[in-house]
Amino acid sequence: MLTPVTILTAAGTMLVLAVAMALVLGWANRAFHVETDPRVEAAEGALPGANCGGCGYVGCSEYAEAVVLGGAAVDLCPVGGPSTAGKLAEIMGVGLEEKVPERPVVHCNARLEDRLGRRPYEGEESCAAANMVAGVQGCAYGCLGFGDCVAACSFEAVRVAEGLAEIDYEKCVGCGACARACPRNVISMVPFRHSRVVVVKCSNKDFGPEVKKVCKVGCIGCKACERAMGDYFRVEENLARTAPEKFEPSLDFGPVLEKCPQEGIVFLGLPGAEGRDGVAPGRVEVEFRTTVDQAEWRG
Amino acid sequence: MEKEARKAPGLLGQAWLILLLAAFFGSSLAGVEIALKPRIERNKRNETFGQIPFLVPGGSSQKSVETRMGGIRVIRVLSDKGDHLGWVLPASGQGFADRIELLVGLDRKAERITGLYVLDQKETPGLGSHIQDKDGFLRGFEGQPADKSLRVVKGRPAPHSGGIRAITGATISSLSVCNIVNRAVRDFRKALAGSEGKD
Amino acid sequence: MVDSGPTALERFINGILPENPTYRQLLGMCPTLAVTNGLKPALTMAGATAFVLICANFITSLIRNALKPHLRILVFTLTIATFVTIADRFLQAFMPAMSKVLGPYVPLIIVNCIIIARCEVCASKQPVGTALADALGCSLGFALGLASIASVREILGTGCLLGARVLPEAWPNWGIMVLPPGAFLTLGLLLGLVEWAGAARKKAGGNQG
Amino acid sequence: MNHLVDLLLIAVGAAFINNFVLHYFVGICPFIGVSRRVDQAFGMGLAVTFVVTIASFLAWFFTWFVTRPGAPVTAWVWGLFAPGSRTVLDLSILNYLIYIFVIASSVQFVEMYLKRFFPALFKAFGVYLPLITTNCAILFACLEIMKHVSGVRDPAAAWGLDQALALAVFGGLGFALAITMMAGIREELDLCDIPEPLKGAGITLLTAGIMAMAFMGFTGVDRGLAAFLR
Repeated sequence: MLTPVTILTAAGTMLVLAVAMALVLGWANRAFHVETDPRVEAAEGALPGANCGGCGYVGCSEYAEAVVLGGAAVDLCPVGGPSTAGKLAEIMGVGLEEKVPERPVVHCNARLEDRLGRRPYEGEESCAAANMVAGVQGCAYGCLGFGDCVAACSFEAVRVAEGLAEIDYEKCVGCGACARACPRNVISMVPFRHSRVVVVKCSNKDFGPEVKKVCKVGCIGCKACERAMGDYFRVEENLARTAPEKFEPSLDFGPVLEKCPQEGIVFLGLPGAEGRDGVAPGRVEVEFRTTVDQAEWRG
Repeated sequence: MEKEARKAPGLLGQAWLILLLAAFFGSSLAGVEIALKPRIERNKRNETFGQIPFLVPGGSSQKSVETRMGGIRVIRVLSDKGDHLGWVLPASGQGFADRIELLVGLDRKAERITGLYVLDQKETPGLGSHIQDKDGFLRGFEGQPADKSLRVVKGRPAPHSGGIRAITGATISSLSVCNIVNRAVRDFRKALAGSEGKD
Repeated sequence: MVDSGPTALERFINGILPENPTYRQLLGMCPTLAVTNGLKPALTMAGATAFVLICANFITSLIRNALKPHLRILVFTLTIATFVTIADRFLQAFMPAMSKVLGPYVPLIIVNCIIIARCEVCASKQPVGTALADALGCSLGFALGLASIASVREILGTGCLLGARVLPEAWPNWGIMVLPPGAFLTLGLLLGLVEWAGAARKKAGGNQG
Repeated sequence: MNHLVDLLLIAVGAAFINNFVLHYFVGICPFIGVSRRVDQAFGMGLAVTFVVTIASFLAWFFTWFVTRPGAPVTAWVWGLFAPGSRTVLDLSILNYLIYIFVIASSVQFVEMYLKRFFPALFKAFGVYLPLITTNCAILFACLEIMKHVSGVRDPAAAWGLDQALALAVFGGLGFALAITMMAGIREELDLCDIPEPLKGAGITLLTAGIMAMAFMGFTGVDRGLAAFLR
């Protein structure tokens, strides 16, 4: 007599509990229903979900909402790159105009041995801290080499070699974290219409003789490059600057390279990767790893 | 009409899988319960009754029976031939880290402690957990008089003098065990005296 | 949706080392820390978890088509809770000593992240064969994880393993290893070791690791 | 007075001595994963406390009225089938099923509630809210309640609703305390250089080990408190 009744009561209890919970949740589902635009979920699905902030919004859900409701540009996501921008444009039914990916460039070429007037520094191992100490390094503009940019990059694309920051363009996705992290703004985001671009790797704005006192490879503002290729180079505040958007692989930089007394001018971008000079968009494919993957917890 | 019917039980309709699973699992678990319950009961009983021969010399696990003496749960230990040899008294109290469950073996008149066994304890492993050593700490309780309360002694106590050798580094645990035994034995002796007066 | 769908063998191998639940995915931390003060309880827990994981994966992949997205978690937990109760009663009936040692951690298999993760990621999408292979792989991986931590803690804590004396008598037992803090320290260091070994292998032989 | 002392002992025990994370090892997954920033950790701690309180209330309710040996509701149902019979219908087998059912439903309810009334808080939790369901701390609290309600030999010592809620609330606060302290330490850890392989989970576990040692210092405090108050 006990067995069938126990089984029946057990099943009955669970059934009653299940019905009660289903009703409560069903009611709650209706009562607490929040009107959300289905396109926001679709947009969120299209985004990589890395919450890296490269688009300027706090996270991907924020950016998805901004795109759908706030009308933000569809191609702000540096990590997702053109493929995500395409999907977002599709969801929003908006045309996608050509967008050139930007990559960071380090405007300094001085390794440790090239820097003069370096004083011993025992403070905190971070550029932000070292930058506050007057005269920690002869040149007041150049890279300090304590790796704030390395810490900022969540894609392990920045490295400090012999005291100078270096970008690994294979891994870099262009989220701009390193540019923001550098206290001396040595790193700037430059549009890469091709796999390379020519840039002046120096940011020292003092006169020539002053520069010579503090650095062996700094730009002394002698205008040799401006005279050789006026439309691509021009010197402002004793520092040669370039116009990366005018760069064409066909341009010949031979004359400028010989005339320039310092080797300050250097090709930048993927070293000699042939056949990579096609039109910029979509060709810097990087094996994508979200910051979420690196979060310790996946349980 | 078809669309209407399906929408009506919207709430429960969606959750039919949950209801079915809940009922099915509930009943299958009840089946498991009925199948395994006797074995689990036997294990529980063995855990306590299995210790009887070690706690009261000559006591038999099968014959002894559980009774209540003045509101206290106790096991009347009978020998194989059925004559009453003594008692096994479950006792529990607060130890160093958590509760300690004990089984105290007493002789017929509850004048002498014939054995002690630790059912459950969560004392510090490696220190307090030594209260479980059969031929160490527990051996000290055998033969102790039940009328006097036991004391924890640092050195080597005289046999049957009510002194218990403390475990080095676990004085609180040893003290707790003694207090639990003292309290349980005192209450039981009072109940025994009360009922002896009666029957 | 994984279009080609990993083969059963691939899921099995993956579960053991490359995606080891304890060291690689950092899942199921609660039992890993709680029951590894001895090798015997650790293996019993691994056995119980394996039983529950295999049965739950089996049932989940059977009913995967009827699953409604928002009720998914509720169905998984119900299935897992049932099998855990069966395992718990089985332990109480046939291995009472172990059941007492493991105590509250047997029912805690219900909220063991490994099982729910496998149900969600693999079983609710793959056919029965792959799901079972994946369950087997993961439980072996979990058992490996538990056994490694439990043996370190038992040897250092009591000087012997499963009763057999490993370290010389003079070894001062590190009581801390059997206590809760020991669990954290051992797992932390072992994780570091595994990470270091993985990185070293990656640097040395390309990156199949 | 004695009852209040009992409540206080449960509260102090659950918050410090038998801290859910550092003593009983439950709730480790969020403890390692979420504790990167103090505000996020504290929010997680409060959410867990909130959910564990609801779940414990329902768990105590079902244990007391249905699955406890000799529970009123089961006795009433048994009376319908076999009036006046002496054998007791024992449904304690359903405990785990009911607890996890209650927990999953309450987390789902809290998720919908937050999404409707506190969208900012909901977005802050993101993926961590549904994963509270798989948080062992909540089920552990229900198991403790089960142990003290149906596992106790004499019914008088069984826990009432107030004791159950004391364990839930203070256990949750103990969890919040531990996770917030860990988050504070982790924020410091990000600044100092840690050997490469130990980064992330490794250093967190080592820190938690040292914290557990510190919390072991509380052992015996409740015994002293009890002796002092009683």
